[in-house]
Amino acid sequence: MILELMIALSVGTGLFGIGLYGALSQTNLVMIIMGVELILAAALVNLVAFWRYLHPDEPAGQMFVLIVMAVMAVEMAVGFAIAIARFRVRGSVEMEEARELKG
Amino acid sequence: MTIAGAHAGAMTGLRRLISTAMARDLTAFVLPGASVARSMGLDLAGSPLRIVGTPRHANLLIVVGPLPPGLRDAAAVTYAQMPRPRAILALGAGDIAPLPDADVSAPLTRAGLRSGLADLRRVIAAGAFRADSGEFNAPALEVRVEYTCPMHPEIVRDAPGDCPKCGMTLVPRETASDGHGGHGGHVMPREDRPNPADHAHAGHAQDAGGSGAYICPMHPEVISDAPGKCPKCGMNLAKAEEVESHGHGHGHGHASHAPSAHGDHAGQDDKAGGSGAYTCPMHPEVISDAPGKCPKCGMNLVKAEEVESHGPGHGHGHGDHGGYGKQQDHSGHDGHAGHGGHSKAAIDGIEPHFMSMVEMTKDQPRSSDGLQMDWIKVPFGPFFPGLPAGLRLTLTLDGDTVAASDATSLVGATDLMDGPQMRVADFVERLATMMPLSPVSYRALACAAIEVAAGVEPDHDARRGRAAAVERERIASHLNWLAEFGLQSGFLWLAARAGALQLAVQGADVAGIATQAGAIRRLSRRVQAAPLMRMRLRRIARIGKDAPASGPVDRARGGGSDARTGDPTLKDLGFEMRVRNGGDALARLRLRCDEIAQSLDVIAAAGRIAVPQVPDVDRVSGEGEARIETPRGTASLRVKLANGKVVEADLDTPTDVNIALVETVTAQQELGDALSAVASLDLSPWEVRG
Amino acid sequence: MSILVVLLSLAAGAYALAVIERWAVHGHLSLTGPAWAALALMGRESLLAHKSDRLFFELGPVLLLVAGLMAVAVIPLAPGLIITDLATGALFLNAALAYVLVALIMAGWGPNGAYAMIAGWRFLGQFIAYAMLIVMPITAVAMRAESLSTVEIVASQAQLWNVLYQPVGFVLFVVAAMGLAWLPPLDLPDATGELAGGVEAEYTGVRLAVLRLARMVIILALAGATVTFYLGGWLGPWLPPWAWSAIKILAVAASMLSVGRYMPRIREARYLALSWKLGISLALANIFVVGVIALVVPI
Amino acid sequence: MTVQMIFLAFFGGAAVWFGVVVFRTHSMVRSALALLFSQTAIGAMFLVMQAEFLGVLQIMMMATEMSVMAIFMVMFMMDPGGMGKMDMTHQKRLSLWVGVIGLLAALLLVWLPDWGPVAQSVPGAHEQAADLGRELLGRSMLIFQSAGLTILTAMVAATMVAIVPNAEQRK
Repeated sequence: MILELMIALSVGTGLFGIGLYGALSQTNLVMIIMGVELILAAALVNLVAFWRYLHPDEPAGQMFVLIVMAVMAVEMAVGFAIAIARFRVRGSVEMEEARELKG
Repeated sequence: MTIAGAHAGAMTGLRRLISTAMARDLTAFVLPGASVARSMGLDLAGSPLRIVGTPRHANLLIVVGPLPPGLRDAAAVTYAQMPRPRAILALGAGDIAPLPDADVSAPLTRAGLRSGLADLRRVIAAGAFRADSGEFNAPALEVRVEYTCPMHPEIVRDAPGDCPKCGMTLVPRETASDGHGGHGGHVMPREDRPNPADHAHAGHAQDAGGSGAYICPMHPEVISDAPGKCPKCGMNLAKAEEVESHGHGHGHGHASHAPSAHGDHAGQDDKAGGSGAYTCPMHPEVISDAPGKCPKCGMNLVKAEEVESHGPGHGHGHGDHGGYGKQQDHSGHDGHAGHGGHSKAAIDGIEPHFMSMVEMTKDQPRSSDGLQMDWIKVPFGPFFPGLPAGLRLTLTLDGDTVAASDATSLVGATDLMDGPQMRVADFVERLATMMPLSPVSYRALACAAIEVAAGVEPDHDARRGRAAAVERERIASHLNWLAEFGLQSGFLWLAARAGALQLAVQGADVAGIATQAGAIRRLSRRVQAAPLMRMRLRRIARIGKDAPASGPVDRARGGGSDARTGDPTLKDLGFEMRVRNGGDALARLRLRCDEIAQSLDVIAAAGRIAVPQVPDVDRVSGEGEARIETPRGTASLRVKLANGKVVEADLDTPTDVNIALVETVTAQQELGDALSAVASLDLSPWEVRG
Repeated sequence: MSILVVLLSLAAGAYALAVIERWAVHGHLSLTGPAWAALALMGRESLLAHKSDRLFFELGPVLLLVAGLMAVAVIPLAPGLIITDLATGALFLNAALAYVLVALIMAGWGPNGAYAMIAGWRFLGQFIAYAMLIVMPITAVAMRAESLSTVEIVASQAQLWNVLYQPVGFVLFVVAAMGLAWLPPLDLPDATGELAGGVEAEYTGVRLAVLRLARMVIILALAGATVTFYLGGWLGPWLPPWAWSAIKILAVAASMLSVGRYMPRIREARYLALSWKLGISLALANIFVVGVIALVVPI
Repeated sequence: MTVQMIFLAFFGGAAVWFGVVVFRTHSMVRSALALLFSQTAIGAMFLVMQAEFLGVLQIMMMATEMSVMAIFMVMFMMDPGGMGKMDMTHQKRLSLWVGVIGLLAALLLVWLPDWGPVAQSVPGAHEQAADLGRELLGRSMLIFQSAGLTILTAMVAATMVAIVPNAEQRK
């Protein structure tokens, strides 16, 4: 039983690692958003795992998952809005070209 | 005995069953089109077969009537797209090369169609499969694989490898042996062939080298007479001419691809590119010599080159995935190919291999909403369901909005005369057969012109009968248009009903038409009352008062061009011109319905229908002109007779006028709207002269 | 056992729909037609476009079929006659149908043809606009049934069918369902006159057969959903429950298929605007009204 | 070694593998859909962990979300088809290290501590849904509402940012 918890948490960890790598290594805003999505997905897995194996009788855990899903949606919406706006002005969403953001 | 396009494989028991199934389930793709077949009197919808919109879903290719030379290549491509087993049924078609010989040939009559289909069933059931089925080859299909860089299309190699400029793997691309062959109405990889006209830009931009000041590609205001880095962005300074060359590339990109949408824009940019004026990033039309604010949006004006360097555009890639279109991206891109290499490699803090998207896309034209999706060139026609058969419409799509369009006829522009001089009868025949969609009108036109030239006057009854015949053809033609429009807009009931009525009307006598009149009137009422019809057509394809237009297209915008108004015969048949206001596709639909009703009345009043007879002119000489209102508009013919023979003829057709409207009615329209706009013009590619 | 029964009736229903669609599109009614057509497709060449995304090209139709079957799994044909009665059945139906979008994007992108690609992205816009109008009416239905289980939703309509209880939701749901199954006049992804078959344009032979079958299953699933949520599922006098389900589902599917024959295709821009501006606000109003009724006069 | 464990491991593996594919494939549509399938596998994990509502919700939401992602990829990438295998990454070594270190640290956190007693049974699906509803509209109403408001604000703000700055452009 504890092993299943471990499996779930390890999966979460793996996703987190991949997401981190992606978010850092990609040059394109949309790809970076994908990385962030993976990180959030990792959070989701862990939350559900904790709810299931530690506090199954506590609905607050599930509620928390819902909130994270909402955050994912928001993150995507805002990210894409920024992408469109930036593309409109600069003709690219390549981070390499976001020099003014580099300070 | 097997069919030419048999599927590979021996004829086993199961295959036998499948072959019978194929014989029973004929799915046909019609060349040149169902509308032509109808106007030739063939009832395809009533036959035991299903007409499909794409050759991919067809197992039978029906060739109706002689195949015009201009359509041969496209026909071959279409045939090549059909999955085997595929059969060809030729109805009254003589030589159909490069298509393989027809599996079944039959005369161009309803009986011929019936017997032909019956034979075809037998043939397919017997020989749908063959152990050794050969490949089908035609000049239009010959392709040569070459390798090109997705980012640098001017790099073209015969062998795979990496791009010398950016190091990307070269992707294979198939090109035609000829520059661009006949597009079947359907995108298929064979047609992923570059358009030579667009690649012409590459050289143009590159030879712009030479010596001069050094400018930052990003910040044109940074000018130095020695090479170095830009203090603002750290990019290597580039030769001024190279920066200028963006302007060239840009201008070309516009001129060749988006004249309707971006023509003015292009002009501005070229001017700005030269003089280095200030302009508003949002309003390219705003040009000022001094920095300041944009009168429209209050933004700070920027250097013109900067606008260009920030021009949006992307997805070279999709073109490379798709392989079709993207030419303007490339041609624009070629503009800075000359220095693309080094300016990339040297931006601070960026790995050498990084490929700047701004660099890649700076020269692409802006789309109307400032957000440019992939620009892809998509061929529609010459066999596209719902578009006039024989018309090739090439739309440059920005997302699914039409950025530019080009309509050309593949069947028109045949010579009126087949020799220095023709016998009168032959001339009339030739003209009538040249226009399969409205033969009677042109026959009448030819007769009238010759009569004027010869100075003979047809008697009263002949004139009434002739007028009635033309009106009958008008009814049939408008019904044909309704059927095509129904097909195009998915209004399938309309397509079926109007098609059936057209077949019933054309060739019918006065009594026959009288029996159909009720049904026709009901149809036209029901069409105009159909749900979603207003939403579909209102404010689509608006045509202003000033644009030259002919026939229903003109009368639907309140115009008054109608050759019938002056005609005394029609006057005492109770004709008066019908006019609608609005000038949009809906007005055209309604006007055509009105004209159908009007024509029904005229025919009833005339009481007799007589297909115009060739006047017997004895060796007279003279010159004469006649105008007649064909279903699509006013056509006028000038003939010159020399002792009984036609020696000179000159024809003006309505489609010549109306086809010029395609550009305006499709500009910046959503794809569906653009197509129904083109359909609403009721063009006849056969009428397009030189 | 019940799984087998459901699948068999599904097959029968799909065939019936094929007959009806054949009439709606080509105007001749033949009972054996679809069988011959299917056989003929089996024997035809399966062309694969050059430079296509092979994986997506192959996967698209299959995924479409799977999505349809998943959706069917939670539709009760009679008490006990359901593949799986999930506690979140109504939501699961949405989840399954959501993959129709994924499948069409694959099928559009895969074959590397302009028509198919435009069709796929068109469907993206269409779907995102109309998925809302699937979910929100279902919310109102679930509110009345106080459960997401499809069986209980049917049971909750014993006194009064939802079509009378929340007619607005019914209309919205049917329109959205037709959009989801790209039925004319909402058939933007395979508009014959605009895209020459769209997503189907590049498919031939067996793949095409699978695609057509999958579409029939989707239509059946949506008709079944309409019946389950609004037309009282298996409820009805005299006849046995399964008969009622069959009659209702086939009737709904047939009317969905044939209505498009009598009107032109809707304009894309207008269609999307209708959903975002009118549809969603109506759906919200519907939820509100249903909530009030449920609180004030519990039926 | 229970059945549940096997399924969990299977879907977990799928999720991770698709996650890797996201950044390894060159075709942008593929990468977006790989992310989708990764998320779907996670939803399946939820189902295995008997969180039915959440699982179905995850599977449903991600389908549309990632499809939108796909079209944005096509719009904003130079080479969505991935025909020319161009490299879209930077600071590769750094990010690789950061990723690995983060992974190892998290793994340590997962494996070292004692998670205490593990619950054997969970409430049924109906019960869960009902409890969740009461939770959302009861104790954590405020949080839920604020989340809703956040989404609304994000929607409005995103639209404001994304639309064409002025009407003339539309013409």
